[in-house]
Amino acid sequence: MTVAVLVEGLTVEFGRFRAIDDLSLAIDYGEVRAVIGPNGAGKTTLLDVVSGVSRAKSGRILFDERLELTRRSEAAIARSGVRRKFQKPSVFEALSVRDNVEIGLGGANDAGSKEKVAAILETVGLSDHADRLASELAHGQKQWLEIAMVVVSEPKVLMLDEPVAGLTDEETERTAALVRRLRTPGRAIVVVEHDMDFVEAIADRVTVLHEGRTLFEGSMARARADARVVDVYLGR
Amino acid sequence: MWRRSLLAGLLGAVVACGPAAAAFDRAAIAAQACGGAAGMTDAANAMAAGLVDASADDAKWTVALAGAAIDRGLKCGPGGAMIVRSEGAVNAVTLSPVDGGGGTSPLLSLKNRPLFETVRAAATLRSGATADERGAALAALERRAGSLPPEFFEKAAETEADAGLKARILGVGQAALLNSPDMPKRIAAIEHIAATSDRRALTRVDGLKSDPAYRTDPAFRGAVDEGVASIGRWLALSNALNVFYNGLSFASILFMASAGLAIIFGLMGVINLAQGEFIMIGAYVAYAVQETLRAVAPSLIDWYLIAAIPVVFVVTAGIGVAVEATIVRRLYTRPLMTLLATWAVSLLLVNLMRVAVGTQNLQFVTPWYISGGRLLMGDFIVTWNRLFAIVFAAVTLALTWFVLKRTPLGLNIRAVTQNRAMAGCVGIATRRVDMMAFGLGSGLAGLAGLALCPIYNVNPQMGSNFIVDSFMVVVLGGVGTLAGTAIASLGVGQINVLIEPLYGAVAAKVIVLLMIIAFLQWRPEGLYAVKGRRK
Amino acid sequence: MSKFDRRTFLRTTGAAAASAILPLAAPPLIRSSRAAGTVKLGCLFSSSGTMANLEGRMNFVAKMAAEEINAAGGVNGSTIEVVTSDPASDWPLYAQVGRQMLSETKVAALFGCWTSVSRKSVLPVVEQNNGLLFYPLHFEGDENSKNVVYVNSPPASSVLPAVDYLMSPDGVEAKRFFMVGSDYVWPRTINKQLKGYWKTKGIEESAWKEEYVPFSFSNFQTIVNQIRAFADAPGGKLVVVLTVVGSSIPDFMREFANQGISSSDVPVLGLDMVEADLEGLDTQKLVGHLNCWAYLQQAKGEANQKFLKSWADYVGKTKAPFRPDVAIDPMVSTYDAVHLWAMAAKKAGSFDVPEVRQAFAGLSFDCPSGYKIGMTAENNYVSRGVFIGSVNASQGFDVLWQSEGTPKPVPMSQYG
Amino acid sequence: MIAPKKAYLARALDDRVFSGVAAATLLAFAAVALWPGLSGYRVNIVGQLACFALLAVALDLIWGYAGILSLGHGLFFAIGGYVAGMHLLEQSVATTGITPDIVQFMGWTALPNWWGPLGSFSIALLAAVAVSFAASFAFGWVSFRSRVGGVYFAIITQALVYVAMLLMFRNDTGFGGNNGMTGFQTIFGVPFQTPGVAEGLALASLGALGLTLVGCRLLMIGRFGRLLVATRDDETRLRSLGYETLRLKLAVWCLSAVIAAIAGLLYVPQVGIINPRVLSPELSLEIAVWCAIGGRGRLAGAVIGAVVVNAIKFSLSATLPELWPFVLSALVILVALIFPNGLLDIGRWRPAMLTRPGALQPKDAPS
Repeated sequence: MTVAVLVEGLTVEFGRFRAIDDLSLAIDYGEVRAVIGPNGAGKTTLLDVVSGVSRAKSGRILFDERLELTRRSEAAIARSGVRRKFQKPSVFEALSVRDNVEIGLGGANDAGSKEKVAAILETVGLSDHADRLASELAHGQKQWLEIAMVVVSEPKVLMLDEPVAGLTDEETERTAALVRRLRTPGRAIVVVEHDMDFVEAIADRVTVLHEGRTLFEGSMARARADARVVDVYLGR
Repeated sequence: MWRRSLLAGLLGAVVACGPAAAAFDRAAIAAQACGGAAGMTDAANAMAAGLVDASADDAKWTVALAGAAIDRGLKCGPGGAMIVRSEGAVNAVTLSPVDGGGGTSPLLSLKNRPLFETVRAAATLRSGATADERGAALAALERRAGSLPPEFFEKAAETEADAGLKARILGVGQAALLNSPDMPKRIAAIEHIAATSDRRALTRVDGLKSDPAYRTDPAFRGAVDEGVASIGRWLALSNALNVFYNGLSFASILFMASAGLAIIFGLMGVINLAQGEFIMIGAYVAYAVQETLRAVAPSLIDWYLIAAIPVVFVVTAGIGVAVEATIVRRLYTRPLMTLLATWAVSLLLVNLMRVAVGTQNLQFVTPWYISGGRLLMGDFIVTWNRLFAIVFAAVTLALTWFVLKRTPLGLNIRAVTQNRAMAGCVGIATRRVDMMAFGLGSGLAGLAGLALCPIYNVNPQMGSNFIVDSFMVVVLGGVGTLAGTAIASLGVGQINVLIEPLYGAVAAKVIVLLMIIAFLQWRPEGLYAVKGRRK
Repeated sequence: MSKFDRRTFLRTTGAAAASAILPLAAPPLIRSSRAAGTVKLGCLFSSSGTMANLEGRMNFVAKMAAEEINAAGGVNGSTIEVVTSDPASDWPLYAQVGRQMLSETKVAALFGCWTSVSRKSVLPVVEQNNGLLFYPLHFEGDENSKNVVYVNSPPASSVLPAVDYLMSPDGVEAKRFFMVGSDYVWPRTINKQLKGYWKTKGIEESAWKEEYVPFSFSNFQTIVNQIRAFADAPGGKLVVVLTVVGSSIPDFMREFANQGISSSDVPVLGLDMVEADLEGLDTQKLVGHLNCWAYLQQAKGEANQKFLKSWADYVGKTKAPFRPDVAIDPMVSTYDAVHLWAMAAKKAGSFDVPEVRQAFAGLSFDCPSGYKIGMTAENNYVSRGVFIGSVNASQGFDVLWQSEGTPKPVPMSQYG
Repeated sequence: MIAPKKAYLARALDDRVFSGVAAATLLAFAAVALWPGLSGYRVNIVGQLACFALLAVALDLIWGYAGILSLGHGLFFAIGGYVAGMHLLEQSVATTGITPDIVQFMGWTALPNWWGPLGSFSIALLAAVAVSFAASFAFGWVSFRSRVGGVYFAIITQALVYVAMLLMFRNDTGFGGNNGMTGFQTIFGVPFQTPGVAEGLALASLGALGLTLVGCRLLMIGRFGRLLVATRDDETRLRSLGYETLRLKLAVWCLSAVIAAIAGLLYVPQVGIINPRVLSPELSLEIAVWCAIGGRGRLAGAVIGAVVVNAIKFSLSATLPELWPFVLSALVILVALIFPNGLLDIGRWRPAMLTRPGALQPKDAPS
């Protein structure tokens, strides 16, 4: 089985601040990987670099073992099948829910597109709201809408940045169920999250970042037992 | 050359009077002075010739008569020439009081004005009460030494008591001997002239290359060549200094106009198009302070520029706070709307001022400390009004830097600039900081207006001249850095002044703006930028 | 798109439709009430924008002249009503307002424009509507429209005499010239004609320099540096011919004085410089610099005393935001223009443009300048006297020289 | 395939404000064409207003829909205007033989040779479109590629138009300097005084406005319009969904520039002068003001704003000139504080909102 995302010797700097420091990482198809760690550990920066929003100083990122991502534009990366949900819910507020998802589908306006949109709206539970403006949705619904927007194009790599931040317990559970449903053998899912129960519910493996480096990699249960992880992150 | 033609005329007058030239005929001179333009020329020439051997008393009289002619205090009535003074009219010959009624005041023609100015200065040199007075007169004569009889300076030096001044008089006298038949004196004159090293000196010495002596006399040629080379070197330096000074002066104006903007834009990302009008209001407040001083303490009126500093700051900062609280505050989430709203504010302020005060330029007193300038070296002149602006800008830069770096307000401003949300989380009242910063920025704009009143016209429209330039400076410097703004001002000022003599003022401005636009395409964050994660 | 209920729909659609056809259907914005007994004159002078300080006062002068004429019984049994406007120093707006005044307000004549460019923009409008524009500024000449009355002087009868004076032994025997102007048609044309004139006098091209600056340019440091350097170069006496306009004039003069150059070193002939430009300057250091106009406030004669008093009274009465004690040439030209029009209309016994124009020939008027100004059948130019003024210490101009009579105006320049 | 198209057109007229404005444009068109009692002056005013409305529509495309505020649209308007000026001069000289003023004060002997082809209207139209397209493409490509946006883009475009103004003010630049071009004698060989010329120009402007309105509306309710709105709301999001927003922005930017140029092309024959004043930053800013007052992002708002503001301006500058700047600034502040979606919000306004400013939240507040 091929590796979905392979990060090698990645370094990202903002001025003098080194956000990611010589990081290496491999994410397989079919797995849900959680990336956790304290604030400033470089989690969101990692997603930024993979999705092309930020540029790496050195190192490389291989998608599907064939595409080098660090030099590509955000749009090119997205079109190749790597999609990402932002930390702050980013939906197009002046457009309807349906329009939002349709835009997520990309240029393909083929016969099946209407059905695809309907299906994904059903999956995230927004079918009843399809014709409302996105700005009228509640916070949790916006999170799901954004997930629908990135998922509708059936990406091979799906990155979710804090998908349950600010959600109620009930909404968090629904989101966890949603993520589990999105998991397919041909897709890698990367989740950045602080909610450890949520992580435990969905993640196959976790990677703990600290000061831009990997501190730990393995199952959630082992992470909870790891002294260093407890020290820098979980213990607090 | 006009000076030489004057000289020729004067020499002619001297020759006509003969070497004796002793008789200083006041009555004749006064009569000539009332004889129309030609008569006035004769009067001036007669006085210049007579001053060589004139008594101190005659010299004093000459000062009075020439001064009266220059200041239009000379009056020609049926009873002859009179000098009108504030305390009453006197007979121009006897200086005894007369009835000043009737008659006309002749106006000096363009040609006669320099003659009378020279005569007055020469007479003052002979009769001035203090060494300072005589020194000033000598300085005025330096440029026109050639238009006086050569012996004048020797005589003046003889009677001069002050040793330093005496040497200077002799020096000026030597320079006047450039065309003397006596070769050593000519060479000495060349050396003396070369010591001034301005362009006029170059013209004079360089002109000697066509003198027959240049081909025949090696010593003379050597002196001329050496003089031309030496002047050329100093001239190049003084020109460079001029360019630098002009650039610095322009930069100081740019900096003053954009410093407030840099703070407001950097902190809030708000484009304040009314910034130019705060500058205008600052100047108007300075005017109000001047008028108040005129009414309350006329003796202090020269100091209105200093007295106005706190008033201007407080008033413009107050208006800024008011604008922030009523308009800008409600639009923080919509920066482009703020832009339009502040434009409307600027329109409103201009027109309020127009209706309330009128469109005419305000009349400012020009205190002695910002009036005129000083030739420092060669052609390098330092004008006091611009030096005032430069110093003012430097002090403003230092104080603003201090406020931003060393005071709690500055700390808060910097915190909010860097991360508004985080600053809010740690308990900084961001809205209050915004208001204070907007006030600070507006106050700085007001101070810019104050610094500009000795340089530019003050009228309701004045603010609009600065807006594009100052935005470009702020963006070029990098938003949110005062140092960036200062350096961008310096760069823009100097480049502008460098290009201007080559392609003209318009092209210079166009080129500089295009350079900035191109630079920003390449580096949108400006020279100095606070980098961070995007989005 | 936002949702609207039916009521809102009706209201907004109605408003939209109304605003679109408002200019069509609404009653005339300016009622062209041609009530018997009034005749309207239109003013095209800006009271906002860069020209406001200079042009603004003309509106008041025109009204003042109209009041004088009305007090003396009006014209042809009608009283004059002066309609003012604000073209906001925006040249196309002059054309717009001019068109409106001619075709909607039905004014009998227009008075206005300061800069040449505003005149050029109104010119097609008055020609197409066969109107009459009285233009009160001295200008670059080379124009001769039957729809414009050139109340002030073309260069041949104002600038050239002044330059002649400077070049003569009575003046300073000027040999070299530094021309500084605003970058537009008036300075460029004047300088072109001057250069042509100097060539006929055998002056070499190396004896002059030309610099142009944008409108409302203020930073004259470098240019004054250049003038100092040029003045000190060999070749004879230098004078500066200054054709910058508006706020650039005081800015230039201030920098000139601050760099220590006096009129006895390098005299400046400020062709557009008026008393209003000296407001706010320390003129002690500017004494002796020159301007040239067809009127100076110091002009002798009763007509001037009367004019100055009327202006002071008028400002006092109307609280006009201008100085009561300053009168400039274009004010007098505007004043003359209104009187000339009234005389022509009276002579023609009509307000119709062709008849009024016919009546111009042979008119003469006692101008406040002390000259009897007049018009001939040859063209629409007015012959006027010429003054050279010299800046005095009290922000005014003394009369340094004035012409013997009123030279015949030459519309088309023969130089360049 | 005909049925869906019809539905599409119906959707375009779905918005009632828009259909109101379209109807008003049609009404004005009919009035100018059929109502003989209309004075030439008023016809001219209507024609000018239509040009301003067209200009406002152009700005609304990029500001209202794509969220990019240009404070330099006067540049494109001027490109059209100057091309029209050159066309009219060439063509006037060809028909009447009268030497225009510009030749004399520029010190030429005849109009420059390279203006010659512009004497043909189709070439002039092509030139206006091509130059405005090339200029906007070059500037847009560089700016959008380096991701200059928001207030930066606004002030850089302002500086750009200011630079253009300074350049055109120079006589040496070769387009008449401060005077610009005036004294057009004929249009299509017909003298300007001829009855019907003013009507024809006004009809052309109204026609252009109507067609542009409907065309842009169709474009904006379609996929392209939705993507533009998405760009405005969250450009990074859109990019991360695989869209090259550079192309989107560049397309609408160039379209907007070309429409502005056409507005300028139609405007100049109606006012009879083109000079660098149209390049003043104030005019470009005023275009944004029209859009803001009418309400952004709905095309109809731009038309209403342009017409209302300019109608007030025209009437006040001849009757109560002192009042105009105060009215304008009050309007802008009112709109900024109380009606963020423009005057079209008046119907939704309630007195209670005075104490809760911002209750009429803009539907497109950028984050």
